[in-house]
Amino acid sequence: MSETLPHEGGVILPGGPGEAMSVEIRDGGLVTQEMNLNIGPQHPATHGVLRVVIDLDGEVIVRARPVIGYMHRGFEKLAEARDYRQIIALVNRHDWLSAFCNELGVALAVERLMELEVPERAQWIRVLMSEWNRILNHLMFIGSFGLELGAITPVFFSFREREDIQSFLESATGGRLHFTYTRVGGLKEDLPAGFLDASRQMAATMRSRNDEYRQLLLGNEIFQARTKGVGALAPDVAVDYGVTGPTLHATGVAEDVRLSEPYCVYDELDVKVPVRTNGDSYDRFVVLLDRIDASLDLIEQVHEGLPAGPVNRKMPKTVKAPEGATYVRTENPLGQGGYYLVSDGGKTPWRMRMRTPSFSNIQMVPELLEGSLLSDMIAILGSVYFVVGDVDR
Amino acid sequence: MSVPEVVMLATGVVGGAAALLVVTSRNVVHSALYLVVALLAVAGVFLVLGAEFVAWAQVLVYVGAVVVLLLFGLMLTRAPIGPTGQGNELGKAMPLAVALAVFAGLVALIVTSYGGEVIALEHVPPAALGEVLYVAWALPFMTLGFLLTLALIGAVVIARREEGEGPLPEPDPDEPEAAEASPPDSSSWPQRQPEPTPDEREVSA
Amino acid sequence: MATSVFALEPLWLALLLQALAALLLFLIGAVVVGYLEHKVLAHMQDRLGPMEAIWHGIGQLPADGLKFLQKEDIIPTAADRWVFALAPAVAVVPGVVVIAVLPFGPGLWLTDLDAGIFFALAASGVTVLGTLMAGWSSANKFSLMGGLRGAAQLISYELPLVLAAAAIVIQAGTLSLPGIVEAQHGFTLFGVPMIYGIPHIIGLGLFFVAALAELSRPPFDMPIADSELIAGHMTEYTGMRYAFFMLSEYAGMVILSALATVLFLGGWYPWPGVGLPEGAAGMVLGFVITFAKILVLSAIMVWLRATFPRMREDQLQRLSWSVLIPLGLLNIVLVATAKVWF
Amino acid sequence: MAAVYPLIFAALLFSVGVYGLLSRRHAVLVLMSIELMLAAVTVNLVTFWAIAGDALLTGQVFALFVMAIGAAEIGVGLAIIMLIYRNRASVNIDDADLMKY
Repeated sequence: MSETLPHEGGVILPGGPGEAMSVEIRDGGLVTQEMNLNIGPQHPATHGVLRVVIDLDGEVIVRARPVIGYMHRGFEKLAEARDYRQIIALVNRHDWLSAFCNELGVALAVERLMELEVPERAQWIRVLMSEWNRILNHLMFIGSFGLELGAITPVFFSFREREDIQSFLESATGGRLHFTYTRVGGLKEDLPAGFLDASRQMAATMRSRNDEYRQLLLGNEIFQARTKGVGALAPDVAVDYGVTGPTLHATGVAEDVRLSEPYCVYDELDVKVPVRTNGDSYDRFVVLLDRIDASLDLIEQVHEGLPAGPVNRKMPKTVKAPEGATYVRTENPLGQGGYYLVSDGGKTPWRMRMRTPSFSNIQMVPELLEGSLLSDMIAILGSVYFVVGDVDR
Repeated sequence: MSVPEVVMLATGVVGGAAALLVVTSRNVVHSALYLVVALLAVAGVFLVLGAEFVAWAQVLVYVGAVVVLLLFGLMLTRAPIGPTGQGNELGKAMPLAVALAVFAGLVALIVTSYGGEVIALEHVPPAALGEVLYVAWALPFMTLGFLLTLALIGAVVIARREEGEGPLPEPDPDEPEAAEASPPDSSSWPQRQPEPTPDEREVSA
Repeated sequence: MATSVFALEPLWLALLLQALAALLLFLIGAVVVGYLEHKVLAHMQDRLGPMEAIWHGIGQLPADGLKFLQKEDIIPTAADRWVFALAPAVAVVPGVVVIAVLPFGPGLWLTDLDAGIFFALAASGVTVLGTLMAGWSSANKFSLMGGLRGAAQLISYELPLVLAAAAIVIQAGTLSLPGIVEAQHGFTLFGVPMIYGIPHIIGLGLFFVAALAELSRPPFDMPIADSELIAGHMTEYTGMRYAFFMLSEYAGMVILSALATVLFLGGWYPWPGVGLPEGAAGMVLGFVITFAKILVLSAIMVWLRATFPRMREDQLQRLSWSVLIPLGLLNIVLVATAKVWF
Repeated sequence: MAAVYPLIFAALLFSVGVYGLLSRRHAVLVLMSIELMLAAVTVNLVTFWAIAGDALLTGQVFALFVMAIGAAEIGVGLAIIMLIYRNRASVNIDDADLMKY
């Protein structure tokens, strides 16, 4: 029972033509004035082209709807026209911050269909690269989260580390962002001389730098006031929405593919999954920092246990997966990535379906936003880690 | 004409024009902005008359606070701030006649009573004003402070929407979302729903 | 009334010179503090900042100014043209006016008002009108919210600012800014010459925090929070009009730092009780000392920007009304008691 | 300086305030008109003080008092307008007539 009185000739009203604010009269003379606001697709806080349509009452968000698809590039369809080697170069582009983990997922899926045995050394190096990629990814989000809260310094520190890590990863892979280092049946080539030393050194540096980030932000009164209790996610809600990765771990659920369904050599390593219990922005951020430490532990274990040997199998000129279907889960930096690969025996997949963590994480956002303040929205969006390319694919 | 008279005339003309625009402008926000000019002109008149402290007080209280509050209220209520607001009809003959009569009467009175009066301008330093204000006028001054406090409390009480009081949204079966909407409060910055108490914050830390 | 170096005849010449000098000081102060922000922020963040424009990038801000001049002046179709165009001027003018009463050295002020500090605080409060006008007239929701936040913030932080200044006025017994400096020069704490900032440490803290909020500097930069409201009231502005807002922000830093210098740090004297030489040498030295103090305070503001995240709107209001204002009132009671006692 | 200038200025402000009060129906505009009239009163107070030259500075002190009362009035007035607006979706003072019947 509500009638809307549009503004008489509301020309100058904020919102522009056709979007003039309306006054709503319900029974009992209720008046609510809600402001409809588009956050994005071109907004500095949405890293990319996510659009969130919110209805504001004062500064309180009444309704929030994420609108996705601005960055849809049709990767799943593209994959049907690429052979298995080309797909590797394709998939590390949908989530540009977890390039290696994505390509690893595809390679694992193809290898499982072909029932290939990958050389031991390649498996270990894959773990090493995955973990470095995870750290790269988390550094990005640590920096940008501070930036969104108005702390402009952390991002410069985290990008300094990203540069260093990318530099020595480049020596092995030839790429800084899109590594394209995995091949079906192994790796592109073995690690170059001096790589392990650089990796060891960087791991030590990174460990001390990680403490620096903690000091820079966690102890800050304002940072705590802005993040503690903000956007608290309940574990059951998180599970219902299929939220994975650091966002899930912050709620207290320790589901991690590296433990529950180990791939590569994760079953031989001591994988630690940092878990917090409150599920708020603060915990999500702390989990990120803790995960960097956990990744560094894994990297050091790889440094110790890396076996010698070949990193590649001899592969036929045309890679053809036998007819069938498989689904491979990997623990990507942002959560669980999955590849459902259906092959009709040809040299391209018949269908390749991706399950991307960002997509599931973003679905849950309205749940957190409704009833929160506009300023908190930034703290929430910045700590529900997603990459827009990974959402839209 | 002496310098004070020129300044006086200039501020008077500007202030009078601005005041006219305040009541005739079709846009309420423009009215408020013209009010700024009119009040600044009043401050200018005070300066010419030698009441320096009163002039700065006028700027601080009216321009810095009252008009900002007015504009804030205009924008916050999202009342018609466009050019066509409700109840902005103009051109009624009656108010004009009354106002003109008042003006004519006052001018006639002023000219007959003070036509030849000349003000000997003197500058009163704020210190002198302070001395009388805190000695001779101490009691009225304190009473005024009390009044201001009361007004502040009264304004807060009036504008505040208490829990359960006032127009709550009727649960609408067609619109389940409407029922969930918490009572909006646009006058003060509302608390978020799951606001943890300080104790809870401690625990979660 | 104290004399000024600009006490010239005829009157119009003196007024013109004063206006020009105020404008010049305004621009120089804004540019110097702007450069300081570029460089200090850069070095705190492990980078160099502007390096190309002349030596160590000192020509960067004038170059930016030239660039702003060439930019197209865009006024949105739905905007309220006059208010939109006037808003940057309204934001800038109070700053220029306040510069006129600030003492930058012995005798180095454009005019010495009896109610100098009162005037400075009153005039700097007008700046918010520019914010509100810009926010409302831009026909942009982000701008409107920025304007509203700015107004709410100013209304609540004007009070602690004035309360902190009032305590000093009680201590010094004068509203005149040069008068406060001179009174401070003769101030002793248990026989030791002391700047007001040390016994009035509460007032200094209050003044500094409230000044940050008045200027919308981090951590109180919600009105222009780039990650929330794009740039708040400045979202729709381009070119010179945008530059005006930036100028008024940097000049605001100069003004409030200068006020804090006068009120708490002893003005142009290196330390109370330590005099300056007579004549031109004293003037130059006094100017250098004042400006050094201003730059130190501005650098602290920049430092805070590099360190703190942004507060939330409700936290800001709570801080003002339930911490700063009671503290300010308590401070006045303490100062008045001490003043009567000793 | 002739005393009529500020007095006529005050008379002008007051009449304009009267006109606004009577002709406009927007509640905030009515408040603004009242502010104009109060400003006229303060101008008068200060002018008469300047004419009479009172040792207690009565005119100036009363001008300050009027200012404080004006500020209090705006605070309470705006609060009432907000409440009316929230309940009736209108800032037209003719709509706030519930007590009349």
